[in-house]
Amino acid sequence: MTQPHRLPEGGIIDRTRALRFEFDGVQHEGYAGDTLASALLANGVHLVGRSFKYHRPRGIFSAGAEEPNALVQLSPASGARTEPNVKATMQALYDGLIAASQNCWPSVHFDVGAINNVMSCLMPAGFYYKTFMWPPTPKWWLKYEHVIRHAAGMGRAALAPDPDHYEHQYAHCDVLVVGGGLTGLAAAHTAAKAGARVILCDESAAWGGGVGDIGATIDDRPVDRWIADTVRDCARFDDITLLPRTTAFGYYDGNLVGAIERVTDHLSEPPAHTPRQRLWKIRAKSVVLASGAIERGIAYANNDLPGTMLAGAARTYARRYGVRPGTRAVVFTNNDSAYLTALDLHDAGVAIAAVIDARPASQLTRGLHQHARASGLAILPDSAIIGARGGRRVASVDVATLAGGRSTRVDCDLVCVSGGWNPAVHLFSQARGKLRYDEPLATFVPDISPLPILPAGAANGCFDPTAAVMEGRAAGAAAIPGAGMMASPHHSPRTNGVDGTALQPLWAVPATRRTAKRFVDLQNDVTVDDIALAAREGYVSVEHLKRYTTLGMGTDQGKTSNIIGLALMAEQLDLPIPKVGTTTFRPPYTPVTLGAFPGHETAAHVEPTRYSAMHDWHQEHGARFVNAGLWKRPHSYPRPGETEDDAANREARNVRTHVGLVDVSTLGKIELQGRDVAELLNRVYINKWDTLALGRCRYGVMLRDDGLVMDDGTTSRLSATHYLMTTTTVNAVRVMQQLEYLLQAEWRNLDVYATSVTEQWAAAALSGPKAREVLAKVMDIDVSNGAFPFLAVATCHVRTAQGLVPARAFRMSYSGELAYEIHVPADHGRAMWEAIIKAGDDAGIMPYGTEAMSTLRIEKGHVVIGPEADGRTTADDLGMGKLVNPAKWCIGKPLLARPALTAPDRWQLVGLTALDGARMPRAAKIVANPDHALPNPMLGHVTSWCYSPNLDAWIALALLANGRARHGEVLWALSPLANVRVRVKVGPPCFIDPEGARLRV
Amino acid sequence: MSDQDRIASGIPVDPHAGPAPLVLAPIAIATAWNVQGDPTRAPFSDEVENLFGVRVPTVANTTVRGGTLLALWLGPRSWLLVHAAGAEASSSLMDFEAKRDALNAHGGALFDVSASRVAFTIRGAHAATVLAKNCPLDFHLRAFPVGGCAQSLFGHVNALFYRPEASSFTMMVARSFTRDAWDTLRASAAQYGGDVAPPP
Amino acid sequence: MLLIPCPWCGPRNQIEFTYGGDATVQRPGNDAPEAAWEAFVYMRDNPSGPHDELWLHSAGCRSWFKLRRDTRTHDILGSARMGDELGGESP
Amino acid sequence: MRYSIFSLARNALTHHQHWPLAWRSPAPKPRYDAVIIGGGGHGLATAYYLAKEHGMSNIAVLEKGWLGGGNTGRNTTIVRSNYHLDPNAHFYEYSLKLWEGLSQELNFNVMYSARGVLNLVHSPADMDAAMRRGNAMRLNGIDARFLSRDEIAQWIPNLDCSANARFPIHGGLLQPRGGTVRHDAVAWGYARAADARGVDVIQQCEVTGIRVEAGAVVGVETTQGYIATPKIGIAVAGHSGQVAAMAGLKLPIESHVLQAMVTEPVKPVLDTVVTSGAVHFYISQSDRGELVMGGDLDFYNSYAQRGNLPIIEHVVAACLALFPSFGRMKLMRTWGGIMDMTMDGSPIIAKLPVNGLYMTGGWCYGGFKATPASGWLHAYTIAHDQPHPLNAAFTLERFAEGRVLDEKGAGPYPWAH
Ligand SMILES: Cc1cc2nc3c(=O)[nH]c(=O)nc-3n(C[C@H](O)[C@H](O)[C@H](O)COP(=O)(O)OP(=O)(O)OC[C@H]3O[C@@H](n4cnc5c(N)ncnc54)[C@H](O)[C@@H]3O)c2cc1C
Ligand SMILES: NC(=O)c1ccc[n+]([C@@H]2O[C@H](COP(=O)([O-])OP(=O)(O)OC[C@H]3O[C@@H](n4cnc5c(N)ncnc54)[C@H](O)[C@@H]3O)[C@@H](O)[C@H]2O)c1
Ligand SMILES: Cc1cc2nc3c(=O)[nH]c(=O)nc-3n(C[C@H](O)[C@H](O)[C@H](O)COP(=O)(O)O)c2cc1C
Ligand SMILES: [Zn+2]
Repeated sequence: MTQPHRLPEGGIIDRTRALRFEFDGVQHEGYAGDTLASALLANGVHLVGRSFKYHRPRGIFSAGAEEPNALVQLSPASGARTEPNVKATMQALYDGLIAASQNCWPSVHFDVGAINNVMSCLMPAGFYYKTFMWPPTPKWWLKYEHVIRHAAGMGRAALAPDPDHYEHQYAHCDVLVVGGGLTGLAAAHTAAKAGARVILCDESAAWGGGVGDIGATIDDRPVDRWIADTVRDCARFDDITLLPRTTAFGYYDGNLVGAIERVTDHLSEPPAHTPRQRLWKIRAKSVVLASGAIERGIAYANNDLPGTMLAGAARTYARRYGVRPGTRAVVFTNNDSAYLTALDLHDAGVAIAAVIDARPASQLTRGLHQHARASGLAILPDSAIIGARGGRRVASVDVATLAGGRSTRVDCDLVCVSGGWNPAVHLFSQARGKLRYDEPLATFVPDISPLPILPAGAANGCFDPTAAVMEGRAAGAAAIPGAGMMASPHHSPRTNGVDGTALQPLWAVPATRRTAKRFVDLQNDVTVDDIALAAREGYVSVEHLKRYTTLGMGTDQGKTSNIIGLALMAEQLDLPIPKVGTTTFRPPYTPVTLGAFPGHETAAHVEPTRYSAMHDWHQEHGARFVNAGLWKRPHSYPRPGETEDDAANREARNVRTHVGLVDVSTLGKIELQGRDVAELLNRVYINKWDTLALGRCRYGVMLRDDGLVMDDGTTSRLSATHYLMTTTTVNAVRVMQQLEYLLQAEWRNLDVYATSVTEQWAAAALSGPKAREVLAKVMDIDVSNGAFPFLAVATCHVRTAQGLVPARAFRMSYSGELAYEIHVPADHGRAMWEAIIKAGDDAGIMPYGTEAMSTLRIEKGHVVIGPEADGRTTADDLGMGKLVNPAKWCIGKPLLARPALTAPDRWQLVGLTALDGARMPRAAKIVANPDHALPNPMLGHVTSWCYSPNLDAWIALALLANGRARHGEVLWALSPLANVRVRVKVGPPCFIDPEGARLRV
Repeated sequence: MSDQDRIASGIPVDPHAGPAPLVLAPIAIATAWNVQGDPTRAPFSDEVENLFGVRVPTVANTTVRGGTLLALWLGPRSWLLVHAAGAEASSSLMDFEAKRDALNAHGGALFDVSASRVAFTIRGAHAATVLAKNCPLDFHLRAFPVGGCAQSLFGHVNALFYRPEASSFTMMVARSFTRDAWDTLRASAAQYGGDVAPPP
Repeated sequence: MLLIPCPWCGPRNQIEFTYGGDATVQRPGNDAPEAAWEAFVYMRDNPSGPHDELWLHSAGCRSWFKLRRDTRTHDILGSARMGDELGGESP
Repeated sequence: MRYSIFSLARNALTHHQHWPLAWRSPAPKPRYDAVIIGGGGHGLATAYYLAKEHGMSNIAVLEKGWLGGGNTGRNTTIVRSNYHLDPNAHFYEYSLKLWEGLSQELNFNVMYSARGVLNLVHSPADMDAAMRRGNAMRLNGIDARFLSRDEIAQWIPNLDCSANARFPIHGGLLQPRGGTVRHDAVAWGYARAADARGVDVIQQCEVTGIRVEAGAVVGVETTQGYIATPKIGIAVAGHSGQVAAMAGLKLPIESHVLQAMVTEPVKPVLDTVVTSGAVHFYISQSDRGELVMGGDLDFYNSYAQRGNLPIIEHVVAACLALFPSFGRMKLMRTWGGIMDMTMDGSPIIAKLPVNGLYMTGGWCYGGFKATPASGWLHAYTIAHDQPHPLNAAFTLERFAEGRVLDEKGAGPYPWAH
């Protein structure tokens, strides 16, 4: 029979919709509205997993996000959609769900790892710090570690890429209400009614909160109706957003709350195009924290047996899901709330073997206690469970009075425990809210926060439904803009719920046997004895306690255990609990899927990609691309049968012999206008600029404030007051920001305006001895040497298939050949490119990529910001000391004269030629003696190198200690990584046309 | 959208949205000029008015329409001049060099950035929601009124937003980032189906 | 996730901004002695508490401005346009 | 009591009732021969080596909170010596050698796991830089290998090695001896060993002032009273600037927040440390099974030990770009630590311009791996009143002199290192 433990009626499940699911290979059935946990319980499945350290059998402990035990592997571990460590208590059931227990082998019923439980006497808290140190080599620890790592961990990560997608959603509101229980609904409704923009979110699928105050009445209505009415009313407001299945997981600066919406996790078949989860970034003017409270247990021997459950959870299963979590229960409590469980279970037909109450009989006289007695329940006052018995499920408990004495055994298959309730203060604490220890509740409750976050209801220690609704309304009203956040933090009476009888703190029941395990942290197997051991050894700060024992470090982050642990530490130290304090609450409140954090910005979009206007042409013509910053640039254009290197060599040779065209659109371009542009240039470049004539351009070098080279480029004068500056691709943003800073902050009186035009202009460089004849065919100006000499600039047009296109032409050369740069508005980039390629057909034009460009510039000895100017070099190191104009100030100049920047052993730019016909190794280091014992002193390193097709030799640029004085020396270039050593000859960095004659033809 | 739908999908609804679910389409920018200068100096602002027939807006994140021109506030000393939607190319955005020189002579500057940006229109009931998936701006009508403009990010990419109507936005992104922004826009809009033009 | 009040655009998300460092270090005059430049380039008060700093609204109006922010709490204590003084007012 | 499997077994028989305190909690004496400020790994190691190597035992470590509660207790535990510049390479290599024997030296298992540190390279330019560094390491006598994309793909199958990835993997520089060390154990191990040599380790004792007379230190003001001492070693990481200011000094340091995060624990899926400079990301799997990840600074000065969402988003985005199969794992905890970022990204282990005042700091992202060598050299410098050759370059004066040690060439922008 399926669902043998389903009650005949009741609950929010939809009994008309049966869903099939599989757990550990067995088929079961549940109903729509079930969680996996409630469905398992309905089928009598209690053993669902094994614990982290001792591999002890574990069952379902809670009914919510605090679950430490019931973690399952969702979907078959071999699939791409498998998910480890899913809380059965939070996973909505869907048709076809498949789940399995974790951390056990071969099965949850017989688990080899349980050997750890037998050996547990050797494994107290922190045992690994004391052993595994022999034999004394790191190799041995690696071997021990291998075994330990395989025993640890829990579920299994997927092996295939996640097939689902995720997205972000920014949102803004006046009031964010976290938690849709009675308090949250009341707060949201009040704020929305007052006209505020409201967002209300709740971690669960249904509104109304965790405990389910079924039976209570609010505003003279049964609570269920009140909930339904309030939700419906709320939804009517224009400016409210209701977010079920959405966990507010973190509170960040500026009142921004991160929340995660599980959009399709409850569906067997997610709709196409719908994200699996959505990460909300909610900027709220104020936050009402109505996140409820979390129940805690009590430690006694074997309090981890399956069948042991928080009292509130047992009640939730019975009332909310219509499930009987056991057939014969004992209820163990130190406060009133568990009486509701006892009564509800009793109503549901569960035999209540006993209500074991730690409080004296004299306190158990109020309505609820009487009600329980009247219903025939046996109340054992002054008593406690001293131990539980059973194998894979609890079978009985031993009960004794707290004063000691003989114990009696009570048979049961369900133990419902309540040690009190802890307000869910996580977000409040993340918002720098201070906590206060509340004696009557024996827990920490919100005190004050400097930020606009208002705790209310159970989250504020108010456990009475009517009072919680009142607090919710007050908080909702106080949170609306202009209200001034006046809600006082504690305005309702604080009692432990229902009947107002005081709770009697009870953290752990004294052990009767030394070997008995009394668990505090169920997930991490931290016991009462572990806490005592930490205290004994001096790990007494809560933070040491946590790190030494791993208390609270599990996926539940100690939601049900932390307070017990620190209370026990306080007992050990004989200190009041507030003196011991809590560990830090950190985001996320409950674990958040990694995939949600990048949203769309993942895989190909993890960073944006920038494409030049000519990109498609390059692609159509066989270009191989490389990443250059965010840009894609053609590396080379291999022809059939060519390697990329062959192609680059051919392209480079062709530039020297014929003509080539390269896409240089990625260079940074900044236009400057105003009367004082020349003065600005004088201040940011090392060389002099007030002499730059109209229609001319010049090369410049910029320094950082510390005197080292920052960037280089050219600047052209387009009109009397209009200039164009180019920067390197990588530094474009940085240079623009620096100019803006200087103009806005430091030199406000300069009449200069700047804008980035990198995107505006597509640019190509045409170089080679035949460049002019090609250019002449497409330009509408005279490009003869006389009319358009070296370093000339013109505003002109290019003849393209789209007609005459406005252009700028620059006669400058990076390759060392006769060369021009042509810029056109980017929407004409491709037309310009095609026009030049077509015009160059007769001249043997070839497109070339960054690799050939690199070869050409290395041959020419041109430096690049990056390899040569590596952030540690001065202009003088690069052989450009003479550019520093002695007659004027510029950025970086004041610190240039420091001794270390002018020392004789500075690494200076040189050229190297590989001897013996050898190939230059990649990224080699330069040494004098390759056989020197290690460490072998390094004289410098190779910065850029290539095979020079034009010289038929491997050449390089290098930074070499005192390099300019070493021209002619023979040294060694070494790459131990590649196991290569090559003799190299030092020379000047320029290998081709040092006089620059070819530029000026 | 019924209340029920709204709750189920968790999407804030733009109450002023028109009937269309969502339309995405590239739009062409013919001419876009960036004017810069100090608006508190009369020679400059007078000259702008003289040249273009508009006084540039001095209130942040607003636009001014002058005849066929739309001037968008980009910064305290920077504006973008474009043809207003539907306007025929007019003479005011012609003769770049003369106008540049005139502004340079009056302590201002003029840059031609016509090809720098690519524009999209995002229109329909979900327009604001789709933008807010990737942009931290508040698109509520109270915070971002009709006729307003603002610069921010769309995903990783800098973007300029303009709101011509309650449920319609123009988004401009730098040209080299177009594909990235378009992919993000499409992915964010996919769940609403709707009318998506082919990529630019 | 800081909410940074751009003196021009109003409060905006931190991702629209670029940090520019300590706003209290004064750029020395051009002919200041080397030591002044060394202090300017390298030495920082690095206060724990209110810190005046530079930010650029890089994805917005491209204005540099000054922000006073408490480095212990990340609370924003005020912002000012370049050339204006930070008043310590609340934004 | 010596820790070993035998003592563990012996104590098991008595239900672990007899383990002694790992360290005492003494009240401060009025006077010490030296006081170390900061009970992180560096301060505790300094005290340990002062006692062990230099015979000083009348010394105290003053910690304002709990031992290891600073960056020692919140770092991503990566140790390596894969540096380019000589002074850094020699220093970190010395540290790595000390790590190799540290568990035995301290009789406390610090779990030095030499599982390898792999730096991925994603472009030809990356490859050049990585190989230049690897070649320098090898010539400095440090282990380094370059792995091809295929070798990496075989070794780490869940890494996306496809050629069309947004950041395609071109290869990687591996330091096989790099790896991880159990961070908390380092603080505890040094504390216990220093305590055993007579060092007073004093928690909840914040230094609030440094008394200087005639250009020399004479003592410290603390929340537990005044303590006289002729020598003070500062080892307070993110608070270096604050403490140095107590002696009237300004440092080339800014404090910035660096975040780290862990996922839920899973069975082993990653056997080495993987880092990527291009996407600013590093990851390893702890022995408990969590993936431990980190990335960039939050980019603005901060003393708040917490960060903001954008960096977390960025770190996770980088993670999933490299390891797409981790997409359904869940982030369990995030936190931050305060980094003392120097203007060149390299540390300062030096005499300060007040007599008797020394510091070890300026660790930026990477001071955990420096812990043993920093303590050793700081102790040496304090004991001899002059630096050892291994820390001779890590002076405070190097900035003014222009002898900066800028591995990345990023310039005097502390958040850029
Ligand atoms: C997220 C993160 C990841 C990191 N990852 C790595 C990594 O993978 N590898 C690596 O090598 N490094 C890493 N680091 C850096 C590394 O953690 C630190 O450099 C290193 O731990 C510094 O150690 P420390 O002992 O100097 O400082 P800390 O451990 O911070 O100790 C300094 C101590 O001084 C105390 N103190 C401060 N002021 C006072 C005072 N006035 N009086 C008394 N005591 C005071 C503090 O409370 C603190 O306990 C990381 C850092 C962070 C934050
Ligand atoms: N001792 C007791 O008797 C006791 C204890 C606790 C609660 N209660 C009941 O609680 C009622 C108070 O109602 P309430 O609304 O304050 O609490 P509640 O527990 O009913 O509701 C809190 C809601 O917040 C949600 N939540 C918690 N953290 C969240 C997060 N980070 N993000 C999104 N959602 C989150 C939970 O899913 C839950 O639905 C009282 O009426 C009382 O019956 C009683
Ligand atoms: C290497 C490493 C592993 C960690 N593993 C866990 C873990 O398994 N569970 C956990 O809750 N926290 C883990 N943490 C985080 C700590 O709980 C804690 O957040 C961190 O040490 C910073 O301290 P704080 O949050 O108390 O400020 C880990 C931290 C580090 C450095
Ligand atoms: Zn702005």
